[in-house]
Amino acid sequence: MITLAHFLGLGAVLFCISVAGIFINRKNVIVLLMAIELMLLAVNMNFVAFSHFLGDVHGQVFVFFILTVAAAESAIGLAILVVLFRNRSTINVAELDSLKG
Amino acid sequence: MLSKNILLAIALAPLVGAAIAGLFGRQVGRAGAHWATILGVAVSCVLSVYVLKQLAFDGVPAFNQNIYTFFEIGGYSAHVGFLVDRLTATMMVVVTFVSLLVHIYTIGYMADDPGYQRFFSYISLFTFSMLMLVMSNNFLQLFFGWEAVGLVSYLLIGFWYKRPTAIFANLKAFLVNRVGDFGFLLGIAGVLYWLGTLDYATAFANADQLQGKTIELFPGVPWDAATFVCICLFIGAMGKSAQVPLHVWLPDSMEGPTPISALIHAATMVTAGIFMVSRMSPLFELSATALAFVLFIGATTALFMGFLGIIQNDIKRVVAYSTLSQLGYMTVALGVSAYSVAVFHLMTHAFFKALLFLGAGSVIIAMHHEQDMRRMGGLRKYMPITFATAWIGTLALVGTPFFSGFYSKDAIIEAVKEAAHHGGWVQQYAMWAVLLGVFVTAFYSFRLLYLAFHGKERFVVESHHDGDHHGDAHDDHDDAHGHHEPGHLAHPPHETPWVVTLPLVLLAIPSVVLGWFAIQPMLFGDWFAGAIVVDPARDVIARLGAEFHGPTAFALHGFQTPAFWLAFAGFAAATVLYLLRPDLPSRFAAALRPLVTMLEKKYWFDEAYQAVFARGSLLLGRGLWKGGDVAVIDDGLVNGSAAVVARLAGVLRWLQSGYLYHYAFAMILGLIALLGAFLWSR
Amino acid sequence: METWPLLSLLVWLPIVGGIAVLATGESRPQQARVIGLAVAIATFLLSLPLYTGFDASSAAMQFVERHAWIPAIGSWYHLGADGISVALIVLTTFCTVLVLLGAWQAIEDRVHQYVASFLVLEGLMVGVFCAMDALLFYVFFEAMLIPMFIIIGIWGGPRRVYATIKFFIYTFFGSIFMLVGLIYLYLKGGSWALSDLAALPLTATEQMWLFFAFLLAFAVKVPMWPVHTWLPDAHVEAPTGGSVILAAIMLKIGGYGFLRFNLPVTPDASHEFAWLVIALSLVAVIYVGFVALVQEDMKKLIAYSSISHMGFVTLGAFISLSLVREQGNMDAAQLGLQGAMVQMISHGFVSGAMFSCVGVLYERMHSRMIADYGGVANTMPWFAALFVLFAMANSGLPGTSGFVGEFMVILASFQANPWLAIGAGVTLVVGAAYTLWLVKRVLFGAVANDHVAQLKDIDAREAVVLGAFALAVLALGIWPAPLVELMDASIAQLAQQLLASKA
Amino acid sequence: MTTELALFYAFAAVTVGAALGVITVKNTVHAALLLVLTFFSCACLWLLLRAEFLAIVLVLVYVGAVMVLFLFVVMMLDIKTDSLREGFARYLPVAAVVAGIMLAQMLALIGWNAMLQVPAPESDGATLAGVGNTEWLGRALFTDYILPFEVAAVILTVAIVAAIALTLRRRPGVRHQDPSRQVLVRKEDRLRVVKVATEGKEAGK
Repeated sequence: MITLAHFLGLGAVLFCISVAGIFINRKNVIVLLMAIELMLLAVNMNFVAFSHFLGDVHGQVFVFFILTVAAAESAIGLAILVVLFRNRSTINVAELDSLKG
Repeated sequence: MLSKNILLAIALAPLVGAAIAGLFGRQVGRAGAHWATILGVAVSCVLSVYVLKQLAFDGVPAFNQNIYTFFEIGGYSAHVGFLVDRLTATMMVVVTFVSLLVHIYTIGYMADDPGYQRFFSYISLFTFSMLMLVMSNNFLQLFFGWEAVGLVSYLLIGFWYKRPTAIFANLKAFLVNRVGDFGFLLGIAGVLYWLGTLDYATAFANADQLQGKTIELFPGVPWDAATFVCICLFIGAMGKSAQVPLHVWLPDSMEGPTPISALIHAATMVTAGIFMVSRMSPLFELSATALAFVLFIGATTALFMGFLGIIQNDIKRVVAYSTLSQLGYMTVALGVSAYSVAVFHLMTHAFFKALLFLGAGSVIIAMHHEQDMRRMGGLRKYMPITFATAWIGTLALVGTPFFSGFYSKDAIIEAVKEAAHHGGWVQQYAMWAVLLGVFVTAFYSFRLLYLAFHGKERFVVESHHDGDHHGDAHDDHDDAHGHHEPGHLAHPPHETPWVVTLPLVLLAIPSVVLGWFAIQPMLFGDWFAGAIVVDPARDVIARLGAEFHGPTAFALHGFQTPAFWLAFAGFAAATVLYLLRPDLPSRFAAALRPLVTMLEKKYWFDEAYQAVFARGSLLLGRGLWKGGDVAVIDDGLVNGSAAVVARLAGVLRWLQSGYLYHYAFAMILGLIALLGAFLWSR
Repeated sequence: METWPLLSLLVWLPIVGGIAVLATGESRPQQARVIGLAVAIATFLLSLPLYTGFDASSAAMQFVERHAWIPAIGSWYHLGADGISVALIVLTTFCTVLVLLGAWQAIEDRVHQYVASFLVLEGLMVGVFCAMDALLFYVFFEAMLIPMFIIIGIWGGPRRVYATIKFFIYTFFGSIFMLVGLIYLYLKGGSWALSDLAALPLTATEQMWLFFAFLLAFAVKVPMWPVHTWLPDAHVEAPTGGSVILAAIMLKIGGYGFLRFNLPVTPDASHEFAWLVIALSLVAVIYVGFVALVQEDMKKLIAYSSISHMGFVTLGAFISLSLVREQGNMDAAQLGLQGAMVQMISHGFVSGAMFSCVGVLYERMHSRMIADYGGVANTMPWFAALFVLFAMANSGLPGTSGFVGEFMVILASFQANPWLAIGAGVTLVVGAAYTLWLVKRVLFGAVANDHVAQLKDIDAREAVVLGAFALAVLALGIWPAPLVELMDASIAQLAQQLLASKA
Repeated sequence: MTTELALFYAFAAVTVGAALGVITVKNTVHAALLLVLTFFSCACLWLLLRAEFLAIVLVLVYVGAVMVLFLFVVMMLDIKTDSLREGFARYLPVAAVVAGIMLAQMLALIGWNAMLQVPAPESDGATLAGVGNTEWLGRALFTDYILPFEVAAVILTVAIVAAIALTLRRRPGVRHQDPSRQVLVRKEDRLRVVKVATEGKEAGK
């Protein structure tokens, strides 16, 4: 029998993997962005699972919006990244500290 | 009934004159300024005489009426109003008369001074202030006049504001007076507290309420309310009338032009304290302690300030110390409840001391603003009128029988003797002080006369200049006339113009005759009835009155008193030392070096005040500022708390590293904590 | 006239005028000055009916306007004036005119903004004095900081940033506690109206907390020792006009606050802690007096003298409590309160005039250091005459306004405790010492240097400014009765309020 | 074990494995490709949950657009991965511990055992409504959520504009066409009529 717990557990595992990813890839912005996508995926997973098991459409509606916003976010994030690389020739987070007082 | 309008005119006419001369001085010119002010004071003077005549001879009752309300709060009210009885009217006549003569004299004295209009404006303003003081019917206006004369005195001492000594002296005068006023104000506050009013008439009528009241400034030490109030009020008088130890400003005030030395620092303002105490006699009579205090201060001033006159070389300073000493006499009279005698001496002193000052001023004009008596001598042949009037003034001052000064001074001495019969050590001390003071007075007065008018000429007239220099220890004044070498004159001295000599002559007349006419009504008549109240138990004047058989008999009796012989001894000593054997004084001085030093240093009052009060308060101020305000409050509390915030912010800023992973880490930690909290709460 | 919303006009006319001046732009300074002055004069003229139309026999609020403002929290746009307010409002409008006239040439850049700041400030200060709603009061009270912050921060001296931030933080620090107190009162009583707050019963503990909250706010403003150190810095750095307004009016808001909040809202706590305020007042009078003595900067000296003089205001206000409560001496209490008020008005004139005088010198010499002057009387006789007059008023000479308030307070404090009068009386000597020593070093003596030798005496414009101050100083000193009568009923009512315990 | 459960475990294993790969592999391109795999398997899982529309959208939008974009960027930029991986080994234990704790907490919160008892519904909302998943979702989107939907559209537009605006740059010295200038060109700009004096026959003589 497949249950809600399976999906929620999977979501939790995905979320934790992405957290670990943020930790170990602290310098690489691209991987960081990917980890964030993973995180969103984990959340979406939960939404979809709840939507299915509770018979409620709102969960899926939310996933739809999250996908939209995530797409926009990664587009802009990558655009910033490109500009950044163009100006600084690096995407190493440790070196991006010119705003620090 | 006295007319309110006349009284208003008396007070305001000098004010109008002052305003014209002061505000429109440039427009009206020099002549306009002196005419406007002289006219104003003349109006005042004539009307004052008229008022006095009405009060004295027409039996008009005293005037006591409010002009307008100053403020009215709850049950308290303060007004501006006039109380004119014979005491006031006497003062008004003295003030306006001397003031008028000084105005006229000033035309000659200040003739070539650039601040001519300003000077006239000031002395008229002074006359107004003094009139407000004496005509007041309440404590508020008294205080107004009190401080206003102080202000004008301040302005006039510093009239030559380019002289460092003058602007030092005027600041000193104002501040020392302020110390007195501090006490005075407390006295007024006490009057309001215990008597509930600022009005003289009501306060005096309720004066009994002071009895039995006490004040505990220090727990367990109750002071009699009347004593407290009277001593506080008298502290005010000590400031204004230059009594020890608040006398230090008066000698320095000689930095001002001579006319104001005569008007303010001899005849009128400095006697305001005497007038005030006389006016407050209903209060002072309630406290024997306060009177003893007054007597002690007065006696000390009378004797010890007289000593200082002996060694002064500046002609004006001699007269100034003489004034201090005479003010001490008046205070002594107050201290033995002989208020009428004090006012009597005040009046005669106003005339002869103004005369002496103006005479000294006349000499100074003739000597081209040289004030050192060591560079004078033999002036009698150059300026006979000044010489004659100076002799008259001196004779009056030392108390030669039949001169006005004799009547008033001898009355004081007699009164003190009478009081000493029954009194304690203070009265005894006072008696010896005033008797010894007579000798001292005579000595320095004749010394002045001899040094200035008799003997050899100790100045050099430039035209037959022989290069002979005198000792130059004297600190010279850098006034407008100081372009000659000291002791050298461009022209021989000559008699001063009539505007100068006329006031001398006019002052000499009352200096001679006034005492003879006035002693009977003022001391033993009912001249001051209603104005001065004396407790019958210590009414020395009444006891003297029993032995009084007319002014002539009084004067003849004067020849037999020790006072006369002491004065004669003073005269004789001065004659020997300064006329016959001018070489002796320096030898005496050498022999008595420590004593002379003490006198030259004026008992070190100035040094002590300078060190303790002037330097002390500067040190205190600097300490409080740098130590309190800057170090503790600003650096410690204000900037300190700012620094703490900055440091805290520095710590917090370390948290805000700017690294994404730090934030992510913090977020995740938060998340773990949140999840933990959820778990824990289940 | 009755139907006109006079108070609203007085608040908003200058503010709107200020915005209009702002619109003239940078390039036409003369136009900005003329419009600004015209608005200020119009406001002053408008404030005169406030005095003439005021019924001095009544202690009730007059010229009342009341409109819903923020209904959700029960706050009203509620204006009204009693005698105390009227006196202070007229002082405000009067001083603003003179300030604008005085700064005619002193300010050269961003004139329109400068003029606008002063007009807006004027409106806000009038608002403080006539707000009858605590929240409205608070809004005006805080908003007032902004123009002053700008004035010091932009047109100030070299250390203006330090000074202006110190000024702002100090005042703001105090007033947030007041806001907390006001919110507490609102939550408890459900009304922001000052009259309701005064009638609200409060326990002793509540009163104590509220008292200290208000004390902090107003003590900073007055300013009382030891929260006074912002004032010398602010004065030294502020442009002349800023100093004048700061000393003449803004300090009065502290005293006004004491009379409006501390005394009526927390009478029992005020009584209990009166000793504290009185002690601090005496410290202000004596300690600060000595500090003033050693200042080398003219403005700093006058600033310290302001603190010293404002000590009389707090002294007069707080001795009234023990007089009323312990001795039942209503007359003396009124004397003290009146003294405090008269001292405030008088100090407005005197300190305004003193700062204007320093401004006159500063415009010519660009120095505030006493040591740079000497013998100014030689070259500027008329200025010297006026300066001496103001100095005398500052040292409390009878016949000038400076005397009246001090006299009343000293008389009243003697009745509370003679030691208080002795302490306060020290100012007679110390106050005269620092003021006249200043006069001596600046005005008198021989011409000190070439700069002094080239000084020009005051021109007609400056003569008008200083002359107006001089007239006010003399008028109040010679005949204070109209002012006293104006405030009499309000003060009497305040004294009554003090009598009734609220706990 | 039902087929569904077997499928779930299979896809879940792929998802988790691919996700672990994403965060650990050295090469960023590989990471992106592994992320694609994660998304794919996720989409399959969503199909199990009968969220057909979202599953397809996930593949289309993410795999088709976003991940391609990622790959573009990764390949376009000349990234030196060495410096970017410093501290990888050092932080691995920390990451493992933190992630482990969090996972344990989450699972505890989910209530693993209790949740296992919740059976899947007989039929989901779409079936109950008698429509397909897409229509079910569409109805909700275009009725209750019309406004957020429009806003989402605007956000996407803004994102497009912003991305272009950020990355657009004009390099000096690069030849390019300006269509608007081309369109606006006028005859006078290109053509100049010059009067030339005619050659007279006389002149030739």
